[in-house]
Amino acid sequence: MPLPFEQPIEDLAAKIRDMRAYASEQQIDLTEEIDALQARLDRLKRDTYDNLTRWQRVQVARAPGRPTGLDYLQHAFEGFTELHGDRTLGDDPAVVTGLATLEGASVVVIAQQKGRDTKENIHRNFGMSHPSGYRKAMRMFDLADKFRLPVVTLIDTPGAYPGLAAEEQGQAWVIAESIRRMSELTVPAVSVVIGEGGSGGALAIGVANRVLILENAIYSVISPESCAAILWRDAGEAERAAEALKLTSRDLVALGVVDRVIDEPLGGAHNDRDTAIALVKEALVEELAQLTHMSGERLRRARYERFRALGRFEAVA
Amino acid sequence: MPLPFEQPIEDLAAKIRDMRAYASEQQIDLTEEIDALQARLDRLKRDTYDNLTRWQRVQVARAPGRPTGLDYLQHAFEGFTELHGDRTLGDDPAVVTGLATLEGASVVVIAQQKGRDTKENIHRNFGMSHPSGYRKAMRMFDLADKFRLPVVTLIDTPGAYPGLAAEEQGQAWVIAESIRRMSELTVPAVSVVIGEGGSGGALAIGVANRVLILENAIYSVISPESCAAILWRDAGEAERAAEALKLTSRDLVALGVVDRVIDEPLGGAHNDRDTAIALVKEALVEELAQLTHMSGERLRRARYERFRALGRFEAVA
Amino acid sequence: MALERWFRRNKPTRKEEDNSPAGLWLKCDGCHAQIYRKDLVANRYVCPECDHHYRMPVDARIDLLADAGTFERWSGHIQAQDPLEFEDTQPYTERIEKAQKKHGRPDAIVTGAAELDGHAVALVVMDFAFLGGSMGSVVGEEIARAAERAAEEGRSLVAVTASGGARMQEGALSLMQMAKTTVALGALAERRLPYVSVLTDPTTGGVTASFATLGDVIFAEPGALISFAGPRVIQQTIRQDLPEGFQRAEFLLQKGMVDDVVKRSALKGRVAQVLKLLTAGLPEPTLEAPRAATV
Amino acid sequence: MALERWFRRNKPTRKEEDNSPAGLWLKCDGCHAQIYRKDLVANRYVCPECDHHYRMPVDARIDLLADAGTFERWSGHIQAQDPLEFEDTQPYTERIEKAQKKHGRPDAIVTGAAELDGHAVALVVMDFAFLGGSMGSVVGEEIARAAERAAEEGRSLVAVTASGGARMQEGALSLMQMAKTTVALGALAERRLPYVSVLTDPTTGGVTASFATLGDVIFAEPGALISFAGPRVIQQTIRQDLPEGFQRAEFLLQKGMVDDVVKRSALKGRVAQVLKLLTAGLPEPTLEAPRAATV
Ligand SMILES: [Zn+2]
Ligand SMILES: [Zn+2]
Repeated sequence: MPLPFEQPIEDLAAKIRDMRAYASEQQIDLTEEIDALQARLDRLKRDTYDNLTRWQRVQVARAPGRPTGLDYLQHAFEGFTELHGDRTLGDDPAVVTGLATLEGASVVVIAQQKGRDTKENIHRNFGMSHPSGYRKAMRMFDLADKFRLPVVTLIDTPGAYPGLAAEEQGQAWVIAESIRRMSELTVPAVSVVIGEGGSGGALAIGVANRVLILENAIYSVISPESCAAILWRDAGEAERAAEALKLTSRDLVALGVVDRVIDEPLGGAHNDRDTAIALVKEALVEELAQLTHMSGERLRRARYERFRALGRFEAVA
Repeated sequence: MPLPFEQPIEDLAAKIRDMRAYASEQQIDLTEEIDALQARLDRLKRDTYDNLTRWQRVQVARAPGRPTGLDYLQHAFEGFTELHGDRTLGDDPAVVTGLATLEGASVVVIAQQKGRDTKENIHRNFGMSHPSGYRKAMRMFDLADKFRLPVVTLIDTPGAYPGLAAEEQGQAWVIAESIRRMSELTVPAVSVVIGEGGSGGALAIGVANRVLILENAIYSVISPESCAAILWRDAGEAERAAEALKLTSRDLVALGVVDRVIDEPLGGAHNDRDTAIALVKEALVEELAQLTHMSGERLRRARYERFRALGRFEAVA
Repeated sequence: MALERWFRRNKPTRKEEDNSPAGLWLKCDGCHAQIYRKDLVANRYVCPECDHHYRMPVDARIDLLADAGTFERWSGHIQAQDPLEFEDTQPYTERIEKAQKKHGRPDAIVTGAAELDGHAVALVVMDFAFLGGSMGSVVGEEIARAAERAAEEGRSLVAVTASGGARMQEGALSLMQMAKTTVALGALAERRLPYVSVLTDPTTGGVTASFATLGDVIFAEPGALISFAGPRVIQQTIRQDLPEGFQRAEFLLQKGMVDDVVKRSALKGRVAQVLKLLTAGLPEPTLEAPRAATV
Repeated sequence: MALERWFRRNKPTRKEEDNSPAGLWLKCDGCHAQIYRKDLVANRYVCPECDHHYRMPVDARIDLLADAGTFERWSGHIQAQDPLEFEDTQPYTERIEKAQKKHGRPDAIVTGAAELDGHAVALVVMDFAFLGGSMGSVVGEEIARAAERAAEEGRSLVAVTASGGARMQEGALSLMQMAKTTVALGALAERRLPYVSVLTDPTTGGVTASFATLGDVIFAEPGALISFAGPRVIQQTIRQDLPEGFQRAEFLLQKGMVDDVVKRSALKGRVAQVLKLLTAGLPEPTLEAPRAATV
């Protein structure tokens, strides 16, 4: 099912399919007409995707069919072996962790995982982690430090789960701890926002040396819906909130919050998963190559400085 | 209420009290007779306490009125300030932790705590810790390392709690972790078995540079009752099991499991709490004074070697 | 008049800083007794009848914790920009300006040096009255600076939190203050300097999920609401009433999340006690050898 | 004949080592199907019908994990003393002697060097058949030696546990083996050598509460009972039935305590995969500078 703004593209694509079928059936040569339409389709796609509103990007970031954490773990990496459990509270399905290699190099991987269908979404709690998920991530940080394995985190969550049990188990405490623990890693760490970077629940595994984001992914202090509900007391104003929050990849580069945008294939990652996965892999390999030469202390210091520097303020006149 | 074997002592003491009262009432001089009886009482006490069977020592170790962890924290130390919670699972009342000074020096203290009456016993779960208690202890180990504070642990537990929730939260895992974490401390650590040293639940906070034990305390791989139930299928054989297990302070020194016995006042700690507390304090001050000159690495190494060396075996012929 | 001087000149009045109910007399939220306002203020904003802890103005908090005449303000030299050009019912710049005028400071925080029962500390006090104590770039920066300066000067850090969370109007930059404040605490840890965190009503969201809960020792004030997600959000999630006392200080003590719930009347003493104990550790291991050699 | 030679000479026969039900045919505990014994053994003591995992003799376990012909035994040179002169229904010395004769080894453990899919490992395999796999001084010492020797030789450690817990008959000395084995693992950690722990049926008590659960990665076999306190003890405590599957491997996976439940058929591959990934880390930080200088 196309996203709302994809409907004209889908309509035109359907028209071309029809025409091809007609031409073939009737054995008429419509090559020229079809080529023209195809060119128009390409232009339409480019025009559409180059000019997505922020709210439309939010929709792309959340689109069904967009590659999820596990899709990257299984296809951008080799030999992914999942390690379960935080040894304390449980095994949170909303966070998938383990070991893998990336172009032959061992890495620790941590991915927030939304469901790829309704059943999985319920199992994965829609990618909203409980404290156990962050504790599992922290166990992986320890493993990474001990065995000197670079860390790759893939961020895709509406946010940390706001529920009774999560609060009882110290959701705030564990996010804070995870931020601290990740900032202190003595191995290279790269994070990629692959879909939705939802607030503290995303940042908890996003304190990396390099923070990357897919072109149509978002990263925000609050969801547009919640923001609208607070500011205009109307979740329907989400579109307006999305604009105001400046939560797209380009916005975030401008703010210095992310370091690099990974382009998506034309039409978005959900329309060409393999290419998207390949592009993420390529970016990760490049980034890790830059970092593996740095000493543990330098990596840690660099992370300190990167996050210490974020923010905008001015002198009081 | 005296322990069974204390009855003759109590009877004789009562007789002396009677005689004094009679003498005073009747204005008769019975000084000589009373002195003689008093001397006999002293002898009886000494004979009794010098020759306690192992099972009798088990009873003394568990005697109501025997000073508990908190009694030491409040009276052997100054300025005890309790710190609560493990930041993860809860705040286990069976383990009391915090900061205090000992003759002016800051220390981290961790004490297993039995109740001093029925109500407190229920609250403290009879001194049987849940995983949360060990996690709290580990948080204190971290604090001790960070601020370079010596660690004192006071051991008094029938064992780690064997229950549903405890198993679900990884009782075995957390005991193992606590053993490891304590062994890796870079500050001096002294443990005192003040009452009942019950198996892994005791050892979890007993991996110290120096392990002390009160004269009538016990330390065992299994309770005499459970041991008897397994070996003779009769918990009533606990007395026999207590003998077999060699669980008294002198036995443990002979086995190399503990380093030093702290004498109790004649009649046992439960009959003279203040003196017992003073003796424990004195021993702790002495032991810590010996250790504070050692570097963190040496302390850690010494702990490794101390526990690495324990065990008895022989070459296969 | 330069804004900075304006900030410094104005002594906050009741209207600007004090969030307890107005009027000469008030009906206590806790016990419904009629209390004389002056008594409440004199009692550090704690109901003399039932011990209900009201929110407390920043300056009163500083008075509570700092030894008389020792507080030296560090904060106040920076103020918010508007990196997102954020506008909801009013532009962010206007919101800030109004709050600045009303509360007499550039943002929702005051930091400075003080003695606390003789212990050299850096004091960080959040101002819930200023845009809900929300943490944007300025709040984050002031906390990070305070932590780093404390580390340099060998001071312990004492932070008193009160915040609705991250400041939406600065978007992801606000979110990043969670990381910024957290990494800055590392500077203290490296020097083995204690950090005592005092959570007051309310401490929620991004502040709770960062520096506030990273104290070596964490105290909470009685009855304080302390949470990651707010009660309303959770109610929407679970669609049922929350249990009595949920997310309150006492609940969190029971859940193992705070070291103790401490009454305001005892707070300074308890903080001082902990600072005393945590700063009296053994000498640094690296210093041992030379010291041993010279003694 | 010297006992040591006797241990080495005897090839264990079925009777001595194999705990699966006896007889040519057996009724499977899992599916109640009639299975031919030989099929069971050929299938690594896993029911070909329902995948029920039976306990496995030590030598079969070594065959399962070690590359053919690579296992070199380290253990077997020490045996138990009787430090407590312990006597219950029979003296401890007699118990040990009988078990030694029956099982053809000095105590409840075998350790040695091996290749595992080409990875240099130290293998530790516990023998539940030998006095319930109980851990006394010998078991503790063998594990500690294996860990230290692995560290020296740069081998990863793979431990396969099966134990009823500490060995009562050695009293507090058995208890101390929990600490001894744990500290010895530190030697591996210092050299960043992986330790993979494989928990098999049953692993309980002091073994679970020490080295068994300290694996960098922990696998468990399907259906294995893994606990601190045994089910009977807990039943006595709570005085009600235990939930279905309680303390079984799958339950522990769900509770976050193990990394995965791994079928015996996949075990070697999974262990090898983890060893490969954990031993391919970046060079030691201390080596970086000189390397950078010479490249
Ligand atoms: Zn009141
Ligand atoms: Zn079967």
